[in-house]
Parts: sequence; structure tokens; C-alpha cells
Amino acid sequence: MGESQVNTETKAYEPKIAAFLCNWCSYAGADLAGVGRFQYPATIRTIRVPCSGRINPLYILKAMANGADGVLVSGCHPGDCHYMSGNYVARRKFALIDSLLKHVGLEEGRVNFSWVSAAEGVRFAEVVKGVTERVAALGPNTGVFKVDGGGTDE
Amino acid sequence: MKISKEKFGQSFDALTAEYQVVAPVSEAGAVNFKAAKSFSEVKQDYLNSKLPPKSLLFPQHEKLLSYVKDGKDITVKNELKVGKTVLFGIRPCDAKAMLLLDKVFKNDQYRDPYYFDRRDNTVIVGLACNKIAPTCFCSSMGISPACSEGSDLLLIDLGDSYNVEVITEKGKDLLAGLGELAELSAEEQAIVDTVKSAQTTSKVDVSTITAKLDKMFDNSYWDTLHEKCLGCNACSFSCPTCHCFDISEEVTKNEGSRVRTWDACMAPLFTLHGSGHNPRDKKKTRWRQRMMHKFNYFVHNNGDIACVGCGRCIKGCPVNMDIRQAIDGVNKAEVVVD
Amino acid sequence: MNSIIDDIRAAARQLLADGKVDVVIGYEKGSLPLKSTPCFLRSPQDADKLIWDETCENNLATYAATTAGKKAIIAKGCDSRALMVLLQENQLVRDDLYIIGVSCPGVIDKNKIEAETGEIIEATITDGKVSVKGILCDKEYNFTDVKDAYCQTCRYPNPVLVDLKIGGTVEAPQSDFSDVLALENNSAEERKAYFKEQMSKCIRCYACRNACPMCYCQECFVDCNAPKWLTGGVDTAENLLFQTGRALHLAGRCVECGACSRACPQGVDIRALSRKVNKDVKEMYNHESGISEDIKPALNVYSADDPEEFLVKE
Amino acid sequence: MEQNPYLPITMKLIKNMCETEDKLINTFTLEFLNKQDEENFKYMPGQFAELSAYGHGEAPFGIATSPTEPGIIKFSVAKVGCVSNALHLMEEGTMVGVRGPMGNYYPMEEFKGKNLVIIGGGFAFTTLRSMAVYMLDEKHRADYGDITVIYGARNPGLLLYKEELAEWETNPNINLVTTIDRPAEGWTKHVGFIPTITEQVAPSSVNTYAVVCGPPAMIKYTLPVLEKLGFPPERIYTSLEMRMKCGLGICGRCNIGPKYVCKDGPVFSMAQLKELPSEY
Repeated sequence: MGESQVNTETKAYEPKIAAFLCNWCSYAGADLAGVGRFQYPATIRTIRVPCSGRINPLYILKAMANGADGVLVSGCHPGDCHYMSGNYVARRKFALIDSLLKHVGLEEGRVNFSWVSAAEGVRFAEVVKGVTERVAALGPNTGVFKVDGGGTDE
Repeated sequence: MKISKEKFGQSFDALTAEYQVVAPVSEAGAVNFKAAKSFSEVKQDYLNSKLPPKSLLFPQHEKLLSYVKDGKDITVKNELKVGKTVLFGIRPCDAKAMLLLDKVFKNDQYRDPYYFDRRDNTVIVGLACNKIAPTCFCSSMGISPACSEGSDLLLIDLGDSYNVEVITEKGKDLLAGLGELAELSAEEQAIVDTVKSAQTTSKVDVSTITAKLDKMFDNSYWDTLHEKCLGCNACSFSCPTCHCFDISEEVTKNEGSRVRTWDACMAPLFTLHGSGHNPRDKKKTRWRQRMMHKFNYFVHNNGDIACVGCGRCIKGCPVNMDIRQAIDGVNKAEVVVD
Repeated sequence: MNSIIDDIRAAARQLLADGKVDVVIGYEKGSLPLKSTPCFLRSPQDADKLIWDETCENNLATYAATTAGKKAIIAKGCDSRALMVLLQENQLVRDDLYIIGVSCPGVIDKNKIEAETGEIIEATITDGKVSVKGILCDKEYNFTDVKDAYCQTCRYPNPVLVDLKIGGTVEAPQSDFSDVLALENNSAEERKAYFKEQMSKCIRCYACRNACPMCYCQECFVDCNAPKWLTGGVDTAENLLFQTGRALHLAGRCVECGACSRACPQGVDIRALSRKVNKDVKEMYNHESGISEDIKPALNVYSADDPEEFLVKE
Repeated sequence: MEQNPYLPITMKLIKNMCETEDKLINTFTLEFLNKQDEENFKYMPGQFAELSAYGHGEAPFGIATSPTEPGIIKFSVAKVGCVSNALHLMEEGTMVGVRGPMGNYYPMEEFKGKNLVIIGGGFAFTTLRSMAVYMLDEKHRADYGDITVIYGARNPGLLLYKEELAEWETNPNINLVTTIDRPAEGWTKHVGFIPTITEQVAPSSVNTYAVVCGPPAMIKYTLPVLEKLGFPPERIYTSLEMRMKCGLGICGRCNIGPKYVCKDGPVFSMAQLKELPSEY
């Protein structure tokens, strides 16, 4: 991930966002956004996962520790899951992850969760724009999990 | 000879200009050794630090090298940083522990520069113990609450002044900066005598332990000793003489650093081979290794028992494994004389 | 209290004499004041070593999976809940286990006392009063003031799963999550500073993980080097990653026995994390772990209308 | 600057050759970057070095070349963990780090004037090759009696240094016996496990030393055969493997009893091993 990248032309700070997209819906949604030429900021680094249920809380913590400025986890709407219960199980995990991360002081909006179906190309672009704006507003990640950022005592 | 605490405090603050002065400081509810800006920060009435002062010479996490990879080339940089340090308020048990660590970090073939460059630039100002805790048993380990072994200067707290005793050359040079000393009054001399003759209430007998352990490797005593142990590193990380470490890499993209971190023989991964074979995979073998290393192997290699009786492992153990009971257990175990 | 001790000893002696169990895992007198220590008894005459009082602070369920053969375990309320969850997660064979349940009045928190009196030289507990002779000073405490924080909010002091119940029942204190609310009402900055200070104490000795009955993974994510989740750097960020990661792995499984906080030699407030997760699990899914055999752990089940506040606001 | 035993010297990987059919073992040839490094790296057969794959870590490997082969050192490494995997994928020309030479070595002085029986199994033939090549060198060959090498592997594809073995077949100075566990077509030489073959070859133990390296099972069943042939424990040597990190006898990891395998070993005689606890 390295340091956050400052886009030289527009001088605006461009956050680096790790996006865990579920293969069947959100990844397909992103694909549709691309095919449909719906513009969204090139700030997300997509990591395809078989299902939102596959997301281990450590992925999110490690992404923040390695220098991601934001994380987006996106899966199918409840009921659409290719594996029937993947996102239902994930939903409980995400609720607990989101609540605990805020509890330990991670800024609101750093870690985002959404349900985007394969048909919602436009909505996917909106979600990414929204997440990018919020993370950019928060600025580079020197937060609680950043290994050589805010936390280290060296 | 004595110096008033008030004058000592001034020269202490003066020292911070030239030295990094490390002293017992109370932080987050515990007393530990940290760099102190002025004498006012120094905690006065403390038994001993929670974590051992070995972390100043042998930090828990230390960068050895850093490197940058570009393509096939590599540039490696030595990350050794050394500064002049004064360790103030070191208890006699920890001072002796430093001498034991010296025997580890330098052997007949190698000298560990990270430990020793710091060690050579450190002056140890020992502070004798006025109060003795029930878990201290340093008297049984060949030292005492006012022992000077390992200290360059030994202070004894007399209330509003310190009795100063020069032990080594380094101590003498440091003393020069402390200003002139005064004579002791009669009752102050009495305090010094009582502190010097004090013994710990808790006792263990380690006179025959090394010889006995020679014949005890396959003794059944090890079968039950380890049972309640959780296999964590609490005792090793709070022990002033434990010196085992791990070397690992921390990498982001093509920059990285080789890092040394504390490790412990109590963790199962300590001896895991790449092939999956692990000579010490059972908890029993790890407790046996702990006892054999501290009370037998270290004696054969370095002529000293690797325990100074500070009692930190006793207080730190979640299930109250007590090293004194383990020692008694070894003394009582019957050895089958072949 | 001593009638309970006699009953426990009699039960243990009987079990060992009849050969119904190979080992009885219980508590015996520790080597420090106000500290008991786990013991493994294999012969009936050892049964007299067993004790029972407010210093029995370890959770013996941790040993259940690693001790071979048929075993009897002295179980407090939280220990029995831990055994229940381990059974639900197929870590134990039910008929290898003989649970001797004892209602628990709460265990003592030595750190609270020693913060004032310094290291304890002698101490006695007599009907709700703890009189302590310490290095720095002597003091008398009411047991309820120095009871462990977990025990003050414990809702299940009476064992939930037993083969043999000893002693009467204890009235469960009314408890809510006010301690978590207090922290939640602080600003994010205050909480961030609080956890940073707590994590600055952690030395990654993993006593919390090894003391926890729910932490039994073959290879913990901490020890894994492919991928390398933790770099072994001991700084507040890395420590928080470990503690938060572990707390999330205990979501819906932690039985709030407090073994982790009491095991920590550094006094890190691990409870702040586990209580927060348990509050969420209770409020969102109305679930408490290990209180009955037929309620499945919270994250093993789901329902159509689980809350979704975490979703991104569009 | 004070000697820093943790600072590797940089060497160039000039050859990354696959040794075995199952692609598990590669032999890496490293070249010294300057004369001074080579001067400081005086080593003897049996020693090992810590090889650094920067970005992945460091691991100890036996040096396969003999000191009589100037300019380079070779390691044969099985693909097992992070470092070995990284090494296997490394392109030629990449810079690696080497710390060493470490540990003690085969007592070549003590072997002088004696016959040698070298028994190797699987890929534990690296330091044995180093010793054999050292003794076959014309400067040293006269110092030693006759040399018998018994080297075996599961199948022909797993034998290391195949061209060298072919040369040794026709070399009068060395009596090579290679064997494989089970018959394989096209294989004309011995078939059978090392202990049985050693019994068949029955090298005389008069004025002879034996050096045995290989998987624990092989050593366990070969030792009684050697004892039966009359080899006393002090004339049987072996080289041990342990988890190592510093290689300097400081980090406390690789001990067997009071001895550290990295500094007091890896070469031990059976007599020495008998005194140590059997925890390896």
C-alpha cells in the first residue's frame, strides 16, 4: 500500500481504499459500472472474494494496518446470496466489527459496508464516490491500527 | 559518605544534558524504567519495576538492519544506535542479572554489538532495597538486598539523602559530577548497616540443584510439574535473565528491516523445524528446558545460576506457578541412582 | 464456606476412589496471599488439598481439552458456561467430563488491592471482609468493593451445566452494560487515547489468549507466518490489532469469566473490548453465550431482520 | 567498524539449478563480490551459513562446496518454508545475504591417515559432498586412506549432484555405492535401504571413521549396523539440524542440553551425543 498517493495534477489528496467485493454481486456490479462507463474515482483497490461471508475481520484490520486509508466491503443484498446464507452470516459479523472499531476510536467512515447487486452499476459508482469523499475528508490514515503511523512507540 | 537528595536531584537533571537518564517512573499504573527528564519524575517508594530493566540494553523490539531492494540489487544499512545512558535506581537483583546477560551476549567467538555497545556506554547507579517483598529470594541466589555486584555506584536511601558507595571506575567518573559528599550521622550509619545486613524472608536451597539436575532429565518429576502452566510468555518476558530472541523481517513492498524481538522457550513454535519436526512440542519438555537452562545448562556454560531471585515470574504468572516450589520439587525428587 | 470445601473434597475422593474419573481438576492453596492455583489430583488421598474461596480465579475449562482421559472439573458459573460453549463447538466429549458445579460469590481482584497496599504480605477473608497487610500499608476492604469487575456484572453465578451441584445458589446481581455505556459516551478521541494507553502496556506475552478457554485454535493468527498478520512489533497499533482481532474471534462465544484480564501481568483493560462485543451481541441478537445447550452460538445462526446500521449511508 | 555478526555479506546468485525430479531441491551457486569477502569466509567441510532472502527472512543451510572450490559457495535447499520458497523462485543475478561460516566442522585433522565411510540419505548430502570433494582434491587425497561413499535416495530422480556421482563411479580414489529404496527401471546399481546396503557393503571398521547424515529414521537404523561392524561411538560422526535464528550461540534456541547446535555443533560424534539428552 505504501504512503497515500498525492495526485499531482489536481493536487487533491486521493485516498487508497481497499475494496473487498463479493464475486457474484458487487464485483459484477463494479464490472457493470465499468461497461456502462459510469465514472467513479480510481481510488479503490479491488480484492475479489467468493462471498461477503468470506471476509475475516483480520482482513479489515490488516488493510488499515498496512496503510489503506479506507476499506469498503460490499456483498449481495440479503436474500440474493449465491451461497444462500453467506451475507446473512457476514451481516452479524460486520455489525460487530463496525461497532467495535468505532469503540476503539477508529474514525467514522474509515470502514464501510454496503450491499450492491450485480445490476446496480450506477449505484456502485455512487457508493464508491461517497466512500471516497468521506475518506478523503478524513485525510491520510494515521489511525489506531497504522503500524508505523500513530501507534508505534519506536 | 552521603549526598542530599535535593543536591542529587540537581546533578541528576544536569546529567540529562549529556546522558539519557533512565529511572523508575510511574506510568499507566505501573512503575517501569523510562527516560526521565528530571529527578521530580522519579518514583521514590517503589519495590521494583514491573518489567525488568533488561529492556534498556536488550529491547523487546529492535531493528537490527534495514534494506532497500531495487530489482536484483540490495543496499543494507546497520541500524545500530548507541547513546550514553545512566540507569538510575537499578535494584541489586537486576544489576546482577545484567552481569548474567553479559555472559550470553558475548561468547568465545562472537560479541553482540547491539547489546554490548549500549552496555559499554551505560553507567548503572544501583539503589539498595530498604523494603523486602515476600516474593524476593535474592539472598538464596548469592546476592543480597544491598549487594553491589553489577552496579557502578550503589546508593542507599537514607530518607532525605543517599549514602553513596563507589564500586567501579565508571561510577567514580560519574560521582565527580555529583558534587562533594558529606559525612554520615550516627543514625544514618545505623540505617546503612541494617540495610547492608538485611536478608530476604523467602529462602530456597539451590546448593545442590545443578548436580541433581544432571541426573534428572528423564525423571518423572517433569510429568506433573508443567500441568497447570498455560504456556504463555508472561514469566519469560518479566524475567531479567531471560535472553532468548527471535529474528524476523518486517517488509513493506521493497523496503524492509530485520528485527529482533523477545521470544521464549515456553512457546511451542520456539523449536519447530521447517520439516514440521519439533523436539520440544510437549509442555512437559518446555518446563524441563526452563528449569534445566536456568539451573543446569547455564551453570555448565557460564558458571552461574541464571536466576537472581527477583520474584517477578512468581507475581506475573496467571496460574501461580512458583519457581521456588519448582526448585523445592527438584530438591525433593528422588533420583534413581543407576 | 467450609461445608462446601468438605463436600467438594468428599466428591473428589469418591470419584477418584471409584475410578469414575482419572483426574480431578480443582483449586489448591497458592504460594501467594489471596491467590489459589489450579491442581490436578489423581489419587483419592490428595482430595484434601482442594479448597474453595474467593481466590479461585482461574477458568479451569481451559485445561479440559488438553487433559487426557476422564476428568472432573470444579466449575463456577462462568466455567460451566465455558464448558457449555466448548461442548457446542465439539471440542469436548460430554461423557469424558464430570462437572462439579459450585455457585460463585465472585472472585477477588488482587490488582485493585495491591495498587494501594503494595505487594501483599498477609491477607485473610472473613465473611465479606478482606484484611490486608501490605508492604506500603495495611488496609481493610469490603469484599464487594474489591470483587473482580467481571464478577460485579456477572449474571450467571450459578453453574448452568452440572453433573453434581455443591452448595446453595447465589442471587445473581442485577447488571446492565453501564460500564460500556460510560466508555461509549466518551468522544472518539478520548476512547482512542484510552485504548492507546492500555495497549502501551501490552507486552504480547499472550497470557490472555492462553488463559481463555475459548482460544484453542491449532494455529492462532498470531503465530501464522503465511500470511504474517502480526509483525511481532510490540507497539500500540500492533497490540490493538491483536487484541481487537481476538475480541472479534470471541464474538458470541466469550462467557465473561474474566480469566484474560486477571491473567494479564500488565493489567491491560481487556474487559473494555470483550464487554463491548458482548453488549452488542446481547442487544443486537439477544444472545448470551453458553447459558443453555440448545441455543446455538450467536454467529452460527442468523435471522432475516438482523440490524444493519453498519451499512454505508448513501 | 566493530565486527557485527548479524550483518550479512552480499553475494550474487549466479546459478539456480533444479537438482531433483520432484523439483523440491534446488542448488544455488553464490559468487563472492570481492576478494576480501572471500578471505573472511574461510570455511571447512561441515560448516553452514545463514542465507538471507531479503524480504522473506534468513535460514541456516549446510555449505555444499568444498574450500578447494574457490570463488563460489553452493547450497542445496529443499523447498519447505518462506525463505526456501523465496530462494527457489529467485532469478539468477539477484543479490542475497550470507552470514557465516558458522558452527564446527568435520574433524579433518583427526581423519588424517584413516579410512572414511561416508553414509548419506536423501538431500542431507550437502556437507558430505563438501567433505568428499575436499578429500578428493589432489592437495589432500594423500592424507586419507580409502574413501567409501554410500549414498541413497527414494528414487534415482532424487539423488543430488548426479554428474559428480557419475564421475566418482569411474574415479579410482573413491568407492561409490549408490542405492535407491525400491527398484526403478533403468537403474542397475544397488536397491535397498541404507542400513541393509551398509550391511552388504560391510566396510571394515579397522582404522576407519564413519560419517552419517540423513533423516532421523535412517540414522536410527544405520547406527546399530555400524556398531555391529565394530565402529565405536567416538568414531561415528553426524551433523544435526535444529531451528536456528542467530547462529552465534546467543538466541538460546538450538540447544541440546547445554550444547548449542549452531556453535558447539552441528557436527557431533556419537560419543558426544550419548552424553547429551535425547531431545533433538
